[in-house]
Amino acid sequence: MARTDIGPPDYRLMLPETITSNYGKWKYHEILKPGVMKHVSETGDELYTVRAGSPRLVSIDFIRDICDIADKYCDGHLRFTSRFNIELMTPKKENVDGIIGDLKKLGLPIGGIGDCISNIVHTQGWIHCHSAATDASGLVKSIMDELYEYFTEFKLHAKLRIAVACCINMCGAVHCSDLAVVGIHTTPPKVNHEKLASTCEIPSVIASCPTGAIRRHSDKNINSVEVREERCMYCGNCYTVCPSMPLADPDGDGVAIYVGGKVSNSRKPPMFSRLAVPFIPNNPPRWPEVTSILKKIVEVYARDSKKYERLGEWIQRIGWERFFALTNIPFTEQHIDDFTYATETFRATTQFKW
Amino acid sequence: MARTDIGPPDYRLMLPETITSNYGKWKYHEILKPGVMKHVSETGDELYTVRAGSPRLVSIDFIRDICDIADKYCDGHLRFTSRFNIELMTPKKENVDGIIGDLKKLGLPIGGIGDCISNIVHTQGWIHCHSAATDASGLVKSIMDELYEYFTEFKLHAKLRIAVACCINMCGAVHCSDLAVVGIHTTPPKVNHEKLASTCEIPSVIASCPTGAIRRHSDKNINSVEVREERCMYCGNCYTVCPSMPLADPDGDGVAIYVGGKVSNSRKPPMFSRLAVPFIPNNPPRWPEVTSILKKIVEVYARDSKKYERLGEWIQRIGWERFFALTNIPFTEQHIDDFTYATETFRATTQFKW
Amino acid sequence: MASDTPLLDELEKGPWPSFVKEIKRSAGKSPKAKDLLGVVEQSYKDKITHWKHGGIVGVTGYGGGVIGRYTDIPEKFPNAEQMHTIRVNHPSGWFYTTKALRTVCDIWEKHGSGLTNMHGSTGDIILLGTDTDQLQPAFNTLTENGFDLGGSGSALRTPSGCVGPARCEWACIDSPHLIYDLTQTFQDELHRPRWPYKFKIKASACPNDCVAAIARADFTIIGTWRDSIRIDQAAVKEYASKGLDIENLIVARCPGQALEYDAKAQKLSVKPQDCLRCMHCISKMTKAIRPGKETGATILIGGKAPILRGAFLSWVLVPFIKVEPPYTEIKELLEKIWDWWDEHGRNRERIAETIGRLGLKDFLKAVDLKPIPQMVYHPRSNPFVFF
Amino acid sequence: MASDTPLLDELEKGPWPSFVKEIKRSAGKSPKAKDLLGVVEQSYKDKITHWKHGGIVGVTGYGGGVIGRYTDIPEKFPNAEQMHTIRVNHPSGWFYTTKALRTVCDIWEKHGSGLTNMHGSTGDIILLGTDTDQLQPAFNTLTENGFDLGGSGSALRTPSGCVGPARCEWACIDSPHLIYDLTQTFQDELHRPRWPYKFKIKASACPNDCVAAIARADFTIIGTWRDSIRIDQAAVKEYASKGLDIENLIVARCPGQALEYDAKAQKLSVKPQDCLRCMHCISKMTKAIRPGKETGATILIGGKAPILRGAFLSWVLVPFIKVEPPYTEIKELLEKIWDWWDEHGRNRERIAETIGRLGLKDFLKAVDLKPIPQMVYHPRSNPFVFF
Ligand code: SRM
Ligand code: SRM
Ligand code: SRM
Ligand code: SRM
Ligand code: SF4
Ligand code: SF4
Ligand code: SF4
Ligand code: SF4
Ligand code: SF4
Ligand code: SF4
Ligand code: SF4
Ligand code: SF4
Repeated sequence: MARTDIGPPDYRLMLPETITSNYGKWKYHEILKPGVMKHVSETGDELYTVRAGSPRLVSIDFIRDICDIADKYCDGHLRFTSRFNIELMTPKKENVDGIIGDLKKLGLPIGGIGDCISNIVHTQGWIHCHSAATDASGLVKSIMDELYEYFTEFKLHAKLRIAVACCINMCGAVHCSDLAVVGIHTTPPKVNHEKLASTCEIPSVIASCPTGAIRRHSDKNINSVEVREERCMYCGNCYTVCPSMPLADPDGDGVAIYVGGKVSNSRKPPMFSRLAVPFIPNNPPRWPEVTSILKKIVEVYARDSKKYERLGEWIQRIGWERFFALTNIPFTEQHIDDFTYATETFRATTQFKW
Repeated sequence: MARTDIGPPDYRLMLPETITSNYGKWKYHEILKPGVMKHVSETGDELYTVRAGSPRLVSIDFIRDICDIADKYCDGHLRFTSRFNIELMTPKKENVDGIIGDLKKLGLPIGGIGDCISNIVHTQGWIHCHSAATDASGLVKSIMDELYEYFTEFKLHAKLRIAVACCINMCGAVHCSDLAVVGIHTTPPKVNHEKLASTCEIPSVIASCPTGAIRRHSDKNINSVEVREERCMYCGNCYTVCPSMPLADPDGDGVAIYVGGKVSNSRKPPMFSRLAVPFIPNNPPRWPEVTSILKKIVEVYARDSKKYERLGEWIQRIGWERFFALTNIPFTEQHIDDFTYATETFRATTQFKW
Repeated sequence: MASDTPLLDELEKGPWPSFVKEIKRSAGKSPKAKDLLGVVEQSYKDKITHWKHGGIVGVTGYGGGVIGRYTDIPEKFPNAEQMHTIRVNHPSGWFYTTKALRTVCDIWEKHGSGLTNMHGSTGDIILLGTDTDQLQPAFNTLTENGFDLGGSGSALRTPSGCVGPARCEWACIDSPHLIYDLTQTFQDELHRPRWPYKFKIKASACPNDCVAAIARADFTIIGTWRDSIRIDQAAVKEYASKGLDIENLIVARCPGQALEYDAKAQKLSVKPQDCLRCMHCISKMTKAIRPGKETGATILIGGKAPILRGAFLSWVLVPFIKVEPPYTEIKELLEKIWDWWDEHGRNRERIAETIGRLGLKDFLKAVDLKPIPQMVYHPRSNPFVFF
Repeated sequence: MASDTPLLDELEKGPWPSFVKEIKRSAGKSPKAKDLLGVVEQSYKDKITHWKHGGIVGVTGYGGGVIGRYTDIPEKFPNAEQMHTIRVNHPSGWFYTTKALRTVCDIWEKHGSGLTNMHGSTGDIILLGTDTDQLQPAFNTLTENGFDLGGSGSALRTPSGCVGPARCEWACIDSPHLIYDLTQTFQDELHRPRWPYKFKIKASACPNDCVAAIARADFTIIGTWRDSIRIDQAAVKEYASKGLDIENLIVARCPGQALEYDAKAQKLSVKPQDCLRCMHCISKMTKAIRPGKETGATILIGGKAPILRGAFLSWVLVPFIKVEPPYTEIKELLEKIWDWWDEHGRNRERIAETIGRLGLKDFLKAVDLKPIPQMVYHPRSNPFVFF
């Protein structure tokens, strides 16, 4: 009988020696160059961290390669960040260049620390999820190729966090990211009438729809449901509850782009990301329309923002009317909220810009 | 047969000569002293305005008294303001003191212009309305007696607008006032089962309740409705629709105080007033608990605000946590919203004051 | 002799003018006013209202303009049994000749209690307290003398506007004329209730909004300008030399961060594209700063009190519109709004609530307006988008 | 020879490391990885996913930790027919010895596709792609080597926390230890789904919130302090002399307007009662400013993604709490929350949605907390108040 409920390994056994002895005693840090920082302890000890980008979807051989570097320079320790990056740490300044060299040999970018774009928080997509309206890994690769230098160099006034989710379940902090790409459907589910009754509970299916779009089939001889299409906003919740309600559609599926969210409490409270581009059809393998509009937004932001201003803070200062004008993104009826709190987003003042 | 649809008199026939000839040509104005301002025209003409408070509920003899003054000094013209004040206008500077003297003889306060408290926008109350949970005129009189000097002197950093409504229908801009006193019920309607069926349509009564608290009487022999009391928040909408659902209750009725609203677009966009004191039982004829808490708020605001800062702007700057601390008003579960947009008011940041 | 109204008598004391004194003044001549005093004293004793739900009373040809009212203690105060209110439409800007006012007083002396509200909070002259049989005669005499009724019920309500160009240097539109013209044009809508619920129009000639239109009107017209504020540098210098702290009180309070002040040169400049036309700098430096020249109005929709879906402030609908007689564009817009609301609105549903229920998108289509970012504080955050 | 995967091959180009390359690396050894490549290429062609709704698979004694997955084109890619995922709970702070990592790799070489996500976005090690019959053996070997599964389904999900005091000078709480302790304490809740829906715990040791807890955790713990930030004036001078524009970049950006800078003396002072503990000045002047000494955490409730009532950020629940082992108060609070939610939550309703539906008032009572102004941005504006 296998052991159960042992929980994860004790993290204390995983810490490098310099961390164990300086735990809670760090005094300050400095960013030395892209992807490299130095933490200095009250004890006088120093810790150098080199951060490298990772595709997240990695083979065990990839992990072993990284382990080799950690064995060589870091006494066999390493960590990952909350955004999937790899961090190699050493108390020895002289190891830094070796680490960087070996990481580069593996083809990994050094960067993501400080005022730059870090790795993209993302999800499964066509690699693994039944729910996906787009692929995640392919989008991430395409976007990071396009924005590569924003990871490896300091070209921004603040951190810029990108997230990709392959459906509106939004696995990740997509709803609060500076830039968010979200897979969406734009066609209602196609009900599989043969299978529905045997695979799903009809009342739960009906109840799952937030807009009440689903009802029993009007033909009493068909033991199934039907969708009032004009009420459906393609959320996919019915599909989550019932496999016989698939939404995936080669032409109807694609992505939306949301912008201006943040999570930190620094300066401005956390903010939700808000709709910038309602729909771009899937165009694999490289989604060129998506990457180019993202690049455009990043460039305008980089140029127009003030130091230390996150993307959402910048938009708050200049106003959304200016944001749409500067980025040349058309404003459409889809941008106007019509969900529960919609009226709270309507502008109730004569204060606006032309 | 009477004439119909003639509409109101043409205002142009009502304008004093100086206004007719300077219409649209005003250049600037100056506030000379409490209740007195001078407008200067591009043409060089001047117009002096004296503003006096009024109880609003006035007799025709009162109106005639004012007309006498207007005849004496103002060529037989006068106006009222959007807050029920009286304005006597003259191009002749030398008339100002005479106007003030005569108004004072009638017992009317001069003031309400500039950074001060103006007249209270208010409603019918026990004078005329079936809906009233409190009286309006009596509250207004009691409050203005207490805050009199804030009308006749410049003791504030900005305008302060008070409104009183005798029920939550809020006839007036109560929901956007610096200080608002609102009559509220705190007990559910008492259904008159004998009369209900004959006076009201039962389905409309049931439909009128926003919280779904009303249903058909559980005893089928009684052709009436019953109220699930725990679901009732005493809005009175059922009573508006059906006279057999009265809510008035000597002990349950009273007022709530809302603060920090504004209407102008100056500096900050318009704001809603927000709950400060959930309930104070009616204590006629002078509602001493109400007047004293209002005075307290005004005093704290007068002391703690910055120049040109409206009450709501002041609270926005110092934070509600500080407002409740400074005014010593207890914060209760009633202050926390539980209506449609409630969750939008919950604080989603670690930014707050202790 | 002990007073009959010991509680109300308390409200004759104190410096603020007393409504009790006013009722007593009328009570001397009008039994109705006298019994009103009694009913109100009773309410002060009982701490509840003594007015019943109003019955339907009115004048021939009109569906509104009168609020029927009966006391629930007619046995004690028979003269107050009927206490109907007549709403009389005020002249734009609440300007009067004493002649006109005295005429109203005389009519009300003859046909009513002699008590009034100057004014009701929608803006009407409120003639407070009369009997059913006096309604028609009172109305007839009023119209003979050039006055007409205001609105009530599920109709257009008496429109009102700020004093505007009549006496204010900041007026960007002619609010009194606009209000007068709209009131005259929509007499039928005002007098014959036929909509889902009430509908209010208010106009302020600049964003200071001195009639609180944005909070109280379904259709809110607020004067504004499309070009730049105008700054007179000589006058700026004068303010500066008189000690106004321009940096902290004006520049720092500008919500658009549109102002810059050169303290040495005492020169104030504006980035017009950043100005939100809030009025602050203009209001506080009226001799030095004025609105632009290309004036017009912003139209907003949906302001209302909390019953039933919560209070709403009006929302931007048309960022800029020229406001010139005969105001055709505005009137056409109103007609389109009413058509849509009349068709889709539920009973007792204000326009904001209908829009909230059906979505701004449908509404915009119906009134032929394009979605633009000025209509919202920010775009949606949720992904529940219809295509 | 033409490639079988022309579309995916495109994604091997470009400077960012390629996941396609990684799949191909595994494909060399694992038929499952090879067929996965085929399935994904097919999706790239068809522009739809080729994965079916997962069936229920798992390991003995657990209700979660495994995501069952089957392709809908097994006829073309038989080795990808089953493609289950194992979620392995990461060590706090995502620290590893190479030994531990290599062990995981070896296990996954033997029992799975050799593909992983380092990490999943909840924080687990994701072992991507294996067959049903490999689940139990893989699990057995994992636990033998000190690893255990993470959460899935309507259960507690794998808690995670920022690196905290392990490497960050701003940590106000010991996030790695707290997360480890809570994870160990609530093993049962993690492994045996029994709630209305999922429940997530995340801890960041300061308000910079480096695990995005406020947006992604139902129960959010964020380090903070109750006294004043500490300023080292000598270090301030150093920043000033190195050219940092303290006035514009630090003082003017302080959301509490709590800072004052004397440019002449190069002295920075704080009004502690106005500081909102936002971290800005500390983050940008880390050698000169640090959090206070009286540290602890703010607890917030309800963060989540948009399904189904819209996304929520976590809301302040406990403004300040001491965070010291054995964390009894926090654990008791969690139990109370779960009890209430378990009783009142509907199926697939996150805690925020239950609170939204039933009101914060009821919830606060159930968890023995008093309403305080810190819980809201502002009090209610509507008058629809229950008494
Ligand atoms: C390593 C990591 C924590 C971990 O346990 O893994 C981390 C570590 C640090 N963060 Fe962070 N943050 C990490 C994710 C985050 C996140 C979460 C996220 O991105 O999903 C946030 C919230 C982002 C947001 O608001 O959307 C975050 C918001 C910050 C901030 C506030 C930034 C702001 O201006 O809003 C700071 C302070 C700063 O940059 O001035 C900060 C500062 C730092 C410092 C300087 C703290 C320190 O002294 O060690 C660390 C390195 C800085 C850097 O990367 O620039 N960290 N940091 C995470 C690295 C992720 C990565 O690989 O890129
Ligand atoms: C694997 C992972 C994405 C990834 O690639 O990293 C993931 C994958 C799935 N998530 Fe997730 N979620 C993952 C982290 C998240 C997060 C982020 C987080 O936990 O910090 C979120 C947003 C935060 C939140 O919980 O609100 C998230 C919000 C959802 C939701 C929407 C929940 C909501 O209340 O809005 C669903 C829908 C559902 O539960 O039915 C969902 C459902 C799913 C399911 C189980 C699909 C489903 O409908 O059954 C996905 C299985 C995919 C697969 O085939 O492997 N997943 N999911 C993440 C878990 C890995 C791990 O354990 O480390
Ligand atoms: C006479 C009147 C218009 C009318 O048609 O009747 C009027 C007239 C003027 N208003 Fe007003 N306002 C009048 C009601 C309002 C209202 C509506 C209300 O109170 O219900 C508001 C919006 C109040 C609010 O925001 O809640 C209003 C907000 C302003 C403002 C903006 C104040 C602010 O800081 O928010 C100014 C500009 C200022 O004071 O600097 C202003 C300025 C003015 C000026 C100076 C304009 C001018 O040059 O003539 C006028 C005299 C100033 C004064 O009273 O201090 N007026 N003003 C109204 C007098 C009411 C009264 O008897 O007190
Ligand atoms: C007389 C007046 C109060 C006053 O003392 O000044 C008044 C009196 C009544 N209002 Fe009002 N409202 C009056 C201005 C307002 C205003 C202010 C305004 O128009 O600028 C409002 C808020 C703005 C708005 O319309 O939203 C207002 C919002 C209401 C409401 C709530 C409407 C809503 O949608 O939230 C009701 C309830 C209803 O219609 O059933 C209401 C209903 C009533 C009724 C008819 C009572 C009822 O339930 O049938 C009151 C008759 C009292 C009586 O016995 O005379 N009254 N009412 C005002 C009209 C006088 C006039 O014509 O000048
Ligand atoms: S975001 Fe949607 S499609 Fe992507 S992994 Fe999560 S549930 Fe699956
Ligand atoms: S996709 Fe969403 S809106 Fe459409 S039918 Fe399914 S549950 Fe309803
Ligand atoms: S606020 Fe209520 S009680 Fe007062 S007049 Fe209006 S409807 Fe009547
Ligand atoms: S008072 Fe309001 S909440 Fe109570 S029963 Fe009547 S309509 Fe419903
Ligand atoms: S709204 Fe503007 S134009 Fe009208 S009176 Fe007020 S300040 Fe003057
Ligand atoms: S009107 Fe308002 S927004 Fe425009 S410059 Fe003046 S203060 Fe700034
Ligand atoms: S949340 Fe704060 S304590 Fe934790 S790593 Fe980020 S900056 Fe450091
Ligand atoms: S931590 Fe933030 S709020 Fe506090 S003083 Fe520094 S910048 Fe201001």
